[in-house]
Amino acid sequence: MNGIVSIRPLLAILVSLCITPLLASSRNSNIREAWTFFAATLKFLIVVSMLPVILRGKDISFTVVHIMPGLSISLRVDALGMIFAIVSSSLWIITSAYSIGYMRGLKEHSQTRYFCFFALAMSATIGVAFSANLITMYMFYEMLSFATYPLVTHHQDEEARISGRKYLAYIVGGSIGLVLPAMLICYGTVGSLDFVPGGLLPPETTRGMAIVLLLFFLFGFAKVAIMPFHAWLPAAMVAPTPVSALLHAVAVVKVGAFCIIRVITQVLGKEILSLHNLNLLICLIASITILVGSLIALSQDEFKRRLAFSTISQLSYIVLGVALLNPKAFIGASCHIAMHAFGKITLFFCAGNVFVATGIKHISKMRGIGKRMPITMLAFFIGSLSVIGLPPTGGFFSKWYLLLGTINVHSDIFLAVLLISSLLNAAYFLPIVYDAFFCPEEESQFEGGIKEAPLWCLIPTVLCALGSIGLFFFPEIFLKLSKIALNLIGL
Amino acid sequence: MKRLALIVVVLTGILLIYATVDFPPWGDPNSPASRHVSPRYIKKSVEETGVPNIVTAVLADYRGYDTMFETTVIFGAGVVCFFLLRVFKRRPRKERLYRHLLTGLVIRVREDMEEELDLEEFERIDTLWTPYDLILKTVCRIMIPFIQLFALYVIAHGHHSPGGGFQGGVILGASFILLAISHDLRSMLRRMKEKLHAILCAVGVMIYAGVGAVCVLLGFNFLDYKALSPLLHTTAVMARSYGIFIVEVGVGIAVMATMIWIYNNLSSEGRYDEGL
Amino acid sequence: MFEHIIPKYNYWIYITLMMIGLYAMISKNNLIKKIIGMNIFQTAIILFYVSMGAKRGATIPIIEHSQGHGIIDVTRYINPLPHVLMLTAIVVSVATLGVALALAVKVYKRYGTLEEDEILKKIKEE
Amino acid sequence: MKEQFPALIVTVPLLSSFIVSISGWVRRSLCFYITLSVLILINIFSFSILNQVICSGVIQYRLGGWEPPWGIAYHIDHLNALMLCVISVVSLLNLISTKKAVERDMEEKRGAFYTLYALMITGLLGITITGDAFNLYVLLEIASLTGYGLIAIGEDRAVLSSLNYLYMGTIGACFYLLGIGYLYIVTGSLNMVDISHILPSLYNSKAVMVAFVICMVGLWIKMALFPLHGWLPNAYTHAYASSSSLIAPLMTKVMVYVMLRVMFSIFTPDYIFRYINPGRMIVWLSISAIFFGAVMALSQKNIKRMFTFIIVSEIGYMVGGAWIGNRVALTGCIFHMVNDALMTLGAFLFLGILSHNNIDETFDGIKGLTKRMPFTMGAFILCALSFIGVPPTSGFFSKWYLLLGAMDAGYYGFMLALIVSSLINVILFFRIIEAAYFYGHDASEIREAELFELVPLFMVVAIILIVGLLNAELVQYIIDPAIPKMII
Repeated sequence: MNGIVSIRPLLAILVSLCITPLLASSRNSNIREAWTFFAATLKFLIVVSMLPVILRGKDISFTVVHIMPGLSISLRVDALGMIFAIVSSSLWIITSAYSIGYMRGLKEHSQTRYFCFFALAMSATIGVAFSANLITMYMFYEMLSFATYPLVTHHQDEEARISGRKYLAYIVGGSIGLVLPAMLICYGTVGSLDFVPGGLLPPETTRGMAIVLLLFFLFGFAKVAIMPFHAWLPAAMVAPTPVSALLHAVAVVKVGAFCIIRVITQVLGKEILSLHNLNLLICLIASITILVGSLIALSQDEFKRRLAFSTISQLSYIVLGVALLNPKAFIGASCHIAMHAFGKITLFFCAGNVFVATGIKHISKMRGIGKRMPITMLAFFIGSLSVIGLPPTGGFFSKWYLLLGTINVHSDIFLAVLLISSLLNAAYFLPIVYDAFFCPEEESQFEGGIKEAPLWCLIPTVLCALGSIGLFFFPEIFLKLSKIALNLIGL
Repeated sequence: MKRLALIVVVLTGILLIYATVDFPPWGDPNSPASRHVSPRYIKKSVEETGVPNIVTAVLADYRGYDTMFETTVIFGAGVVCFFLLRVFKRRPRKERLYRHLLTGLVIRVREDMEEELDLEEFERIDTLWTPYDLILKTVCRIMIPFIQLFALYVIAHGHHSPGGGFQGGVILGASFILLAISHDLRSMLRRMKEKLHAILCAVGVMIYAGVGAVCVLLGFNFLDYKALSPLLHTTAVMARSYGIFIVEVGVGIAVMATMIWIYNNLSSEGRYDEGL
Repeated sequence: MFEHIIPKYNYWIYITLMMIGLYAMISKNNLIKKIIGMNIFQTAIILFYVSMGAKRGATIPIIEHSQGHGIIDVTRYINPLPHVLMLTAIVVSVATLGVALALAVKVYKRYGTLEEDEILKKIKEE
Repeated sequence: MKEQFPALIVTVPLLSSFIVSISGWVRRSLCFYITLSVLILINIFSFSILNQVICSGVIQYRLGGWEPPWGIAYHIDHLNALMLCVISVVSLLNLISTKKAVERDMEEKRGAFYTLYALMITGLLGITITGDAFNLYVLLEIASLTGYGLIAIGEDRAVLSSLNYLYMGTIGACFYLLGIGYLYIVTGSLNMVDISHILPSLYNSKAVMVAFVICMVGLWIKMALFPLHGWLPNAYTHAYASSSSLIAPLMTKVMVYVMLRVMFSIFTPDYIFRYINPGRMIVWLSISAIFFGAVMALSQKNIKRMFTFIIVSEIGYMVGGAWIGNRVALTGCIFHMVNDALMTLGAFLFLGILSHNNIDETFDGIKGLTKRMPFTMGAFILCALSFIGVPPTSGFFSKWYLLLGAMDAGYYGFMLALIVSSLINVILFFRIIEAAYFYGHDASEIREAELFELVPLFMVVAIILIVGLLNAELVQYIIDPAIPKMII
């Protein structure tokens, strides 16, 4: 493994960790948000500064501390982690801009706490992206779970409390109850938890153990919201919209997907899966989630809940893509992390804009809103195109590669699944847009006086929308990274 | 509960009995206990410590460290009793009795009158007062000095005969308690103030531990009395014997003081006003 | 059978005594009776230790001056070590007794009774 | 001077206790400062002893200069040294944190309190350091007697629970003494090392077996293992915070230490694991202890009482780890002894802060605490994460070792118990955190705790994190050498 040792990954994590005291201590809100921006940009720059090395096919590694024989808290930046890191760190900047607008627009209480834990959550996310073995990943995963709890329950009312419980019950329950034993079994059998290209476990692992491990990991990393472990995600929508946007469209859920990718490709490994053809099992679970998620999304009237269920189904695209164990599909999956992130965050921002401007949460009350908030709804249109996977948006590429992958492995079922769910996506997004713009004037539930959302909210939304268009024309960076990742992992 | 207790007890008993099969019979002179460690004590104690009473030698020298903590246990018990029971609020009793010494007539003073009246022909007596018993008081008065003398003898003669700090200390303490019982708590406290016996109690143990500390300061191990020989200008063996004596005195003081302390706290429920 | 009992009757005695104490501690309802049981229990252990130190035909472990510094016949003196240990154990049991009595006095001052069940009833009422 | 530290570490607090009790009669305000300085001294001693042990192996010390089987001798290996450090650190932090509370709770009796405090530390240190079976008993009694006193001074129910503790404790100690007597009658020695040398010739003696059983039962009573735990919850709940935060972290852990000492230094591992092998039974006992403790903790309204049951289940962890009997599990057991002392200290310091600020220790009492005292709650939450077992807190790693050991030995029930109890811990602690975090808007005049209370709490948290991150060194240099060679 041709790698270089550098402390930069650790710095990337520590930036937002060290910023929290400053945030907590800063009296004035402007100073506080200045710090946030500073941290976000710095983090982004550090991440980007590692990009050239990665593109050269090397990787950056750094060991923090050895825990016990064959086990250490250590970081490694490779192409796959890089994709995730770039996405989340770049989107943090935009989101912090958005949160300023949102929180101020709604005059939320205890914003300082909000920004502090947001920063913590971000460092945990980057930590997961850069972790070099299971235990480090587990550590940051738990850190993320606990750091996001106060964000999810930000409103501190009864509803927030109940959904907070649900959130912890699923995520912490999964990680302690399932992932921990699975890690123990791995460590007990192999004596190490490092990510190894082609799989950590020896090929002679018995079928039974492989199945047990697989299921433990798949359901244990509940952040990926594979059914039936998905119920926390709609519940977590009580959080303020920026939280839902960044965390529950990008950071947290993608952390789950990312963990699954790591586990499938670098812990269980291709041989074992294809030997006992467990990958079909994963694909099956994933496709069920995809279809059911989309169907439920159709029936949701509350805006954010619909987005949540769409997220659930989209996440399973990634799982499915990886589980196909096919180069094209893998590229599609790893690109989907980025593409879907941009698309989905746009949608969430739009939902937030609508809420800030009008206080409306339900789709049925949004007829004719397009005339009042044209920019937002335009952005929404672009975002939904990207999620559906139509040009001219980045979502097209990821879905294209996924489809190619399914064709390469000659599995018509999964091809069908993808296509059907795309239709469903269209079915639950485009009507909103249609009603927003083309509903007759007399049906519109809006009189004059409703303005666009404040600029702080609007600009990030537009940026994200443009981002997902831009990814259509310049997808090279992510494609290149995922090809490199593919070579490293060697499917 | 009772049935459960019975079961537990019977089972434990059977377990313990079961083990006796491997025990040596009673009084067996070459049981392991008498063959392994103890013979050395019997053989060497005189020449190593100069104390004919082997028990004293082992107690205060070979296993002196145990004995130090054993004294500390007593001290601790005293402190605990004080800590739990002592009440400092000087609330006078509801009624106090005073007896006229000459006529023997008793006057009762109600609560509302705060200060103790001290007329020289009156004496304070307990509320649960048994009729004035001349013989008992006098006999105790006469006996107490002899008891204390005997106690000092027991302490001092622990080297050559059964006895030592604990036994002597207990007797000494008992003499004071006898005073408290035969007369009353106040007349005992007049001779041995609370502060005094509380401090004595600590001092006694401190003598013991202090000797050990001195040994350390002189560059030997803790409680290694032969370190004292330069101080006492004697041989190492005699130094040990003297060291034993010093700690025995310390033990005596500590035990006496603690006995009194515990008795006072228990008998007066920590009010130090009227005893039993 | 009897060769296990007759020469070892001391152990049987101490075990019986000890079990009496233990039974009192577990089953008795009165706090003072429990304390008494505790003392019996500890005394039984003392008896056990002391009896293990005995030697048939030996005397108390004090060297006579007559044959003080000569060669000493071990079998003439009983084993001193158990006596030393038991001196400690006695003191410990006395100390425990003192503390237990202090606690009992305090309990009595607080609840006005020493019967455990009555105390618990009082606590429930409060 | 260095070679005298083993004696000084016990006798300095002893002497100090006398001085304190005298100064309690002369100048009461001095007591605290004397105790403080002595405890600082003890920390120096204990860490330098640990250092000596690490550098130059086992330390021998002969009290009174008599050679072992006849005199009393210390035989200090890594395990003793480690426990010494734990005890001294815990006692120091607790002393600082409870200063004001003591002044408020027992103004005239402060002298007596600090005397007992010093005596208790003496007893615990002595238990930990001694190499003589009978000496251990005496020191055990010192620690217990002072413990009864310190507990009984609490709220009015405290006296009764302390009396029950006294009954149970006395039975336990007497059983231990009896066991030692059984050993003495067949081996004729009281020195641990000496006994362990004589024992192999007596493996098939019934007396030795019974002695072992009695010792274990006695110690289990003292450490409140599940069926014998009855005294613990009441005693710890009703005591004042200033005493319970000393006793709760240390007493039970020291008893676990004594159990390890008896298992490995008196009865050889060869005897307990090869000859009579009660391991499986005892591990099942500990599993039931874990479940029982966790379930009972769930059903508590009072937070302090909840913690006492958590202690019961943690005892289950350690006993189980000790009796699984492979190296990894033992590492976990010893490591968890350290962690549990620290975590429990953290939790009880938190409770102490609550009671000192007149917040009652119920779920209603702590409403809105995250807003009122954010630092205290933050520290407490970190402790809670360690209880739950989240990396990088030290709680995770000890649990990891225990789980690993259980898996190697095939005790899947024990693994299950550990994981389930961790999940229950999540519930327990998030109930507290929820109560403190939600409904935080009712204006109340609670202020953030004062510095002398916060600093110890944060030091505990810092130690937990540091131990967690540096556990490789801890295990490699201290814990691993502490485990007998013959255990694989």
